[in-house]
Amino acid sequence: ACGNTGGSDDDSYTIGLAMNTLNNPFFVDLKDGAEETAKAEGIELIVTDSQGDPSKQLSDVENILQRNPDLLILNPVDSDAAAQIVMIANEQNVPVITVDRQSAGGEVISHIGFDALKSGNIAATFLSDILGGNGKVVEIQGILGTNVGRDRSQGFNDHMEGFDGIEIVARQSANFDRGQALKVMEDILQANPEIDAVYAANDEMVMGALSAIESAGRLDDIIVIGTDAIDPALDAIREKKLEATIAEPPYFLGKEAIHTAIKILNDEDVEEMVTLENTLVTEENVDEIKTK
Amino acid sequence: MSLLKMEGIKKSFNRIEVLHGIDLEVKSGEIVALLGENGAGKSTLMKILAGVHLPSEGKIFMEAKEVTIDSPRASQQLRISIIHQEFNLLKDLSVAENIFLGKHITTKLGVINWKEMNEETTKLLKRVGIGHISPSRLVSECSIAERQLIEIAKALSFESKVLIMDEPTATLNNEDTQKLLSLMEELREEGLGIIFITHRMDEVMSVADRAVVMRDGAYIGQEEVENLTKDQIVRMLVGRDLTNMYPDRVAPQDEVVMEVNQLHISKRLHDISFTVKKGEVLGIGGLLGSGKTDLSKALFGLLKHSSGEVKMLGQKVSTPRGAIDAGIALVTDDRKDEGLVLDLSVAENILIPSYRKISNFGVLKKNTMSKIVDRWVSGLQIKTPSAESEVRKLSGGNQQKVVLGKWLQMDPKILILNEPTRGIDIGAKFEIYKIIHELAAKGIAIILISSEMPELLGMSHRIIVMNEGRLSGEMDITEATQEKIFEYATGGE
Amino acid sequence: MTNTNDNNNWLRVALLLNKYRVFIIFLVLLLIASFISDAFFTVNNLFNVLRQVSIVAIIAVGMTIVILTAGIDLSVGSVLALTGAIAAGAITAGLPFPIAIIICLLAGLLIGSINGLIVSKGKVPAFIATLAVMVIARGLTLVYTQGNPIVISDMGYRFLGSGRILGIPFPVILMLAIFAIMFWVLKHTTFGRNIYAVGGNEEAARLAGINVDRVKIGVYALTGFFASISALIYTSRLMSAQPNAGSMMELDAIAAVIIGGTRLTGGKGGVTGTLIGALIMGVLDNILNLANVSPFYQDIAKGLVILAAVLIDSKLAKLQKQ
Amino acid sequence: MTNTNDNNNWLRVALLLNKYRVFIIFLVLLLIASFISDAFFTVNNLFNVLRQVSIVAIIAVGMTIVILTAGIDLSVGSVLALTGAIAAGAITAGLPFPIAIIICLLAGLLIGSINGLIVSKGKVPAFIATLAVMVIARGLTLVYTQGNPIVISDMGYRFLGSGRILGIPFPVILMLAIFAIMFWVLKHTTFGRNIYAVGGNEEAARLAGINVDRVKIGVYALTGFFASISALIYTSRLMSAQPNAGSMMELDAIAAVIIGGTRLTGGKGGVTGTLIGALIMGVLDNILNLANVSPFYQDIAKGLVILAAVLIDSKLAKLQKQ
Ligand SMILES: Nc1ncnc2c1ncn2[C@@H]1O[C@H](COP(=O)(O)OP(=O)(O)OP(=O)(O)O)[C@@H](O)[C@H]1O
Ligand SMILES: Nc1ncnc2c1ncn2[C@@H]1O[C@H](COP(=O)(O)OP(=O)(O)OP(=O)(O)O)[C@@H](O)[C@H]1O
Ligand SMILES: O[C@@H]1[C@@H](O)[C@H](O)OC[C@H]1O
Ligand SMILES: [Mg+2]
Ligand SMILES: [Mg+2]
Repeated sequence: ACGNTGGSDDDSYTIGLAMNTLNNPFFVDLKDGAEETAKAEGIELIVTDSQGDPSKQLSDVENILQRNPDLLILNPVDSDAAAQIVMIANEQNVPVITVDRQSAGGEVISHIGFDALKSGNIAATFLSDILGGNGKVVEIQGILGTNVGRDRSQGFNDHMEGFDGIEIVARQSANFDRGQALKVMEDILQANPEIDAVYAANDEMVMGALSAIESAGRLDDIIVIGTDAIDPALDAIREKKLEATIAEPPYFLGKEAIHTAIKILNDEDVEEMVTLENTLVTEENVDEIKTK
Repeated sequence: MSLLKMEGIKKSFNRIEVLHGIDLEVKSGEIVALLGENGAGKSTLMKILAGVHLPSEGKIFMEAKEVTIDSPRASQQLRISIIHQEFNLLKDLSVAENIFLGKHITTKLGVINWKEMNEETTKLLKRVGIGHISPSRLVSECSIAERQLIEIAKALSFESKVLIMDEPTATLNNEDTQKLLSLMEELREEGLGIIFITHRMDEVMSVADRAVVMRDGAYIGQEEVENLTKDQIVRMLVGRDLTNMYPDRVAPQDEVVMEVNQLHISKRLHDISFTVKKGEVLGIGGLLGSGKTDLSKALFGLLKHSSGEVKMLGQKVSTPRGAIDAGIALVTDDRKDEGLVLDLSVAENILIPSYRKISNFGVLKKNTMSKIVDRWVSGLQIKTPSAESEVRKLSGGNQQKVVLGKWLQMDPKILILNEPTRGIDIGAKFEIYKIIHELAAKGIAIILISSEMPELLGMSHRIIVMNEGRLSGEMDITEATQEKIFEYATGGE
Repeated sequence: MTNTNDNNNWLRVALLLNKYRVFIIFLVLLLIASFISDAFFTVNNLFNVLRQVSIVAIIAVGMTIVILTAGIDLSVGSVLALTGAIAAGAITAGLPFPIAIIICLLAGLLIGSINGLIVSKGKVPAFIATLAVMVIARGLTLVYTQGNPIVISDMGYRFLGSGRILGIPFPVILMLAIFAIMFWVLKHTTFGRNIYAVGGNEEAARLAGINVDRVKIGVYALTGFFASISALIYTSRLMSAQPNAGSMMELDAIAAVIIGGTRLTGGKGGVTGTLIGALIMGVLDNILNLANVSPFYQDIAKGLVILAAVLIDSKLAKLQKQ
Repeated sequence: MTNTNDNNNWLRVALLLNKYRVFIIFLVLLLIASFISDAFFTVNNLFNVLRQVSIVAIIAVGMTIVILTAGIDLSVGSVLALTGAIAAGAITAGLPFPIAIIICLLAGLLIGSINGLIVSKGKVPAFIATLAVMVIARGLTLVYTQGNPIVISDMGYRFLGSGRILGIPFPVILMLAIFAIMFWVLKHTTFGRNIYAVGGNEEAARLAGINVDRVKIGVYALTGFFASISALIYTSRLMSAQPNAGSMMELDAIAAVIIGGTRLTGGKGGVTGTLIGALIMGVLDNILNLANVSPFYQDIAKGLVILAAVLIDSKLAKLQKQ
């Protein structure tokens, strides 16, 4: 990379981080992981926030590229749209790595993420085991315009379809949002006097759903599982309100992204696909789980 | 030959019938004066011809053929052209565009031909006596009287057979009215049929061929004008004789209420000084665009004083609120834009300036409110289904009465009246003159801005005249004549 | 002259019908809803709907008076988020929650007043002024929360959003009280009447000596205040402040106002309609969820029903005119 | 009388200043931007900004004419998403892309006309009508795409969004052409002038025999059409149709229009200002990124700059009046 980023120390790197959104703690943690690691490593990080809009992300990346960065970390809003974004960076010979969601095209040196299909699958397995293959289940989905939202749902349902005794009595999207989940869950509770379990595709939505379930006085009747392992969810597990969540700590995504970037810039070998481990968190292991 | 004929026209709004079966006929080359009190239904009848309202019942014939007029466009296609009582101008557009609204002159390719439009506009403006106004001037920069003349020019821009003029002279002064009347005579020569609505009997006597009278939505009668005297028409209208329109004056007191010292408003008013005494009616005259309205606004603190001052009983006034608190009330000449909140009820419009006075810690006193409203609705004989009706639905003259009522009940120390009887019928005018007279007798100072010469001469103690934003003359009523006022108004001497 | 009284009665019926047009549409919707799902017409569910609606409805009261002055306030959603974060922050900092509540409400009043100042004294179109404030308030929320929710652990605080008095959810009581008060204010106070005058014809209002700027500052300040009340309910319901709380809420609030018959150009309308407008949208959401309509189709259904409602409303209006 | 000419000249200067007030603010912003970052004032970056702006700007042209008639169109973002999905779907179905383009544009025109019909014939307030259509169109997009992006693989299609002619990005050419054409239409055609008439005083326009409904249908139809042009650029840039494309875009477009000096109540304004309004917002986004302002603070900065711009504008307007 040439030097109109112009610091005095020419050995320092400039890296762009194009974030999907910062309106969600998951991504804020991801960003924090990257920022703190970058700071420790003496790297200038240009962070943009596309507010969930793929075309804004394209603009953000174009703007970052005007600064001639050494590398681009892309946290795609959408995999397919990401392809074009990666290609633009490729055209300017800026190496690209992706985090959380993948790019469907272009030349990506490395991807760091969790497996969303697997995540949905873990949740389904947990519930089907506890329910013994019989029961009424509610699924609260994430943003259906994102592949993580869709993949988790698919992973969940692929597994559940194997059980004739399990009925999905309600399937609603709450867009990964706590407030929306509260409302959706309230209505579902009204419509269904009998509910055995709830799966929410992230912990924000779990927190909203829990509020509704608690108000309805049905905490004891319903088994709930979320995803992400954000702090409030872990607390809820300790308080025995929430049965389980799936740890996919975003902070590590950010941290790993910067480490991988440094390796690339130092011409070291990196893996094409870095899949971090997602683990089921229950009362048993809640105090051992590390999210930061 | 009968050009246009209406038969048994009825019209209801919200199931209330306001026209009870009216017949009206106009011949080619004839001027018909349509007369009646405020709210009689004149404008409503004309709006039916203009395609604004559909009649509930009745027939319309154009050159002996029955026609349906279901849109303004349909009316235009029948070669009917109308000047509505309320202006329908686009203030942010130029004079030329307003005149050619809906019928822009275009080239063969559909592109607007600005040059030709402007030229045509100038011709039309000259015809109505305001050739000095540039076609590209925005209507928002034109005075009320100028706007009225623009509306007339607009109506003339159609090649029409029937021309309807709904109170075109209400805002015009003597000179412009005379010009308009002779223009009407010209048009009659050309074979147009004209329906002319006015509340001024002199105008009827001077141009109309026939007078048709309505009252409360009903047809009362008609007569050839040559067989009538002014008093006979008044009797037909009001149902009684009106003698002595202008009450005798009571001499003003000595105490000065308002004092204006070398007031200067950037680009509009220059070096204005005068005083008004308690109980005095100070008339202000001048040609159109001479700055009378600007002066009224300046006195009320609506225009920024560049230098000089306006003092009420020794206290300086420079904002509308300050003016109101000092006891100044302003009846503006632009009732639609400045005088009324059209969507609010008659009651509320009357009460707006006094809410502060009639509330207890911001909470309104219901009884006081209804008392005030009742008093002015009946006192001014405002014709409305109820005090709760929207002002928008009142007839023009009744709207004007609401504007008056709202300020009269404020008990001002000085009342600035800008064209207060604009569009008001002769009976109500009589009442309003009486009220002005009583107020003055009670010691209230009155500034009466009027383009109606008889009104000015009949009511004022003293008259000042404006010309191009300056005071060009002052005279006591004993020495005032129409000619003298005109001379000052044109900047003579 | 004889049938003046008759006429007056007709007029009154017409006016009444005109005022309660939305109400009729609402009743029809309720009828349909109770056919669609048995779960709908239970006391429990009805309170549920009312409670859900309360957050938007309270904001919509503010929006109504702003719109009555021919203004608009796009910042309400962000103000909810920011003042909610302030409340949660104050509680987390250890302040007793009544004090936190007061701080939150004052913050709402303050931001609202800033809106009002920019619009009135700054003479900036309300749309763009409050859009800018919306963006700024959202940014401040993000900076303050660092993008993370602020969790409230003081259980006493839970009452605001989830408590009940005589079996009625507290937010519902709050909402109805605010509507009642503002209904009265609009009808019986100088401030209320001045709002209509300013919105109906600003120039005429100014000429009548009304302090137009003060009226405008007042309505925006109140709207900010109401947004912060909604923030209290919101944060209490979720026992946390969410950085992205209230996004798009301005559209819902404006929709409630307009469906309720208040005219966007000012001077005409009132809060009764707004309450019904908000309820229409709440019932719609509720019944679509109760009926478990697929989320993809919910938007379509919601849009169509709103469209149908306003089209019917406009037809009814036309019928009455004849 | 002697200095009438002088006065006229002054008047002309004042009018000119008045017209180009935003332009002056824009120039100041450019100046500041080039101080903040060296990377700003390069041909490359300027084209970059222009291209980024094109999608919103083209929509904002439509928004301008709608607002000039005193209307509003909240559905533009959803229409962009839906017509984009239609285009991508058509290509994926194997249609040659010129045909797909035509289908997409016709779809935009159709939805726009529906908006226009509801507003004019249905007499529904534009805000609520287009809000309903916005929600419906978003729902249809979700149903049609099943929430998944539709990928376009025909590489020829890439030209629309990423191609260049004589070194100038194609979307920029498209944008400038549309602005130029609409500038001319507004000034020199009956349709254009009728737009001002309808917005300035609908009643007067109707009385003058203008077919008000037709004008309204026209502006909404055109706006839908422009949204579909933006959809083409959008899908081509991302080589995929996104189900949530264009959300909140209506606010950006309206902001551009108002910053550009068009009055929200209709009848006054034009497209030149809108172009500059859109550019102001584009430059702002660009420079904040170039200067690496933390995303949390970007919102605040953006809001403050917009606020400053409109406040200065209103002060300038006042100065000129004196
Ligand atoms: N749109 C409307 N809705 C309800 N009532 C109306 C409407 N328009 C007019 N009216 C009523 O019809 C009656 C006739 O009004 P119109 O305007 O025709 O009177 P006018 O003779 O022109 O009076 P003026 O001399 O004051 O102009 C009035 O009582 C008025 O209140
Ligand atoms: N906003 C404005 N901008 C520019 N010129 C204006 C504006 N308002 C009024 N004028 C002009 O100032 C002059 C004085 O107007 P004013 O309304 O005071 O006249 P007037 O004496 O009341 O006339 P009229 O009898 O026609 O009402 C007129 O030539 C008018 O065209
Ligand atoms: O866990 C989720 C993440 O993986 C997804 O991409 O967006 C929302 C998060 O809560
Ligand atoms: Mg009349
Ligand atoms: Mg005047």
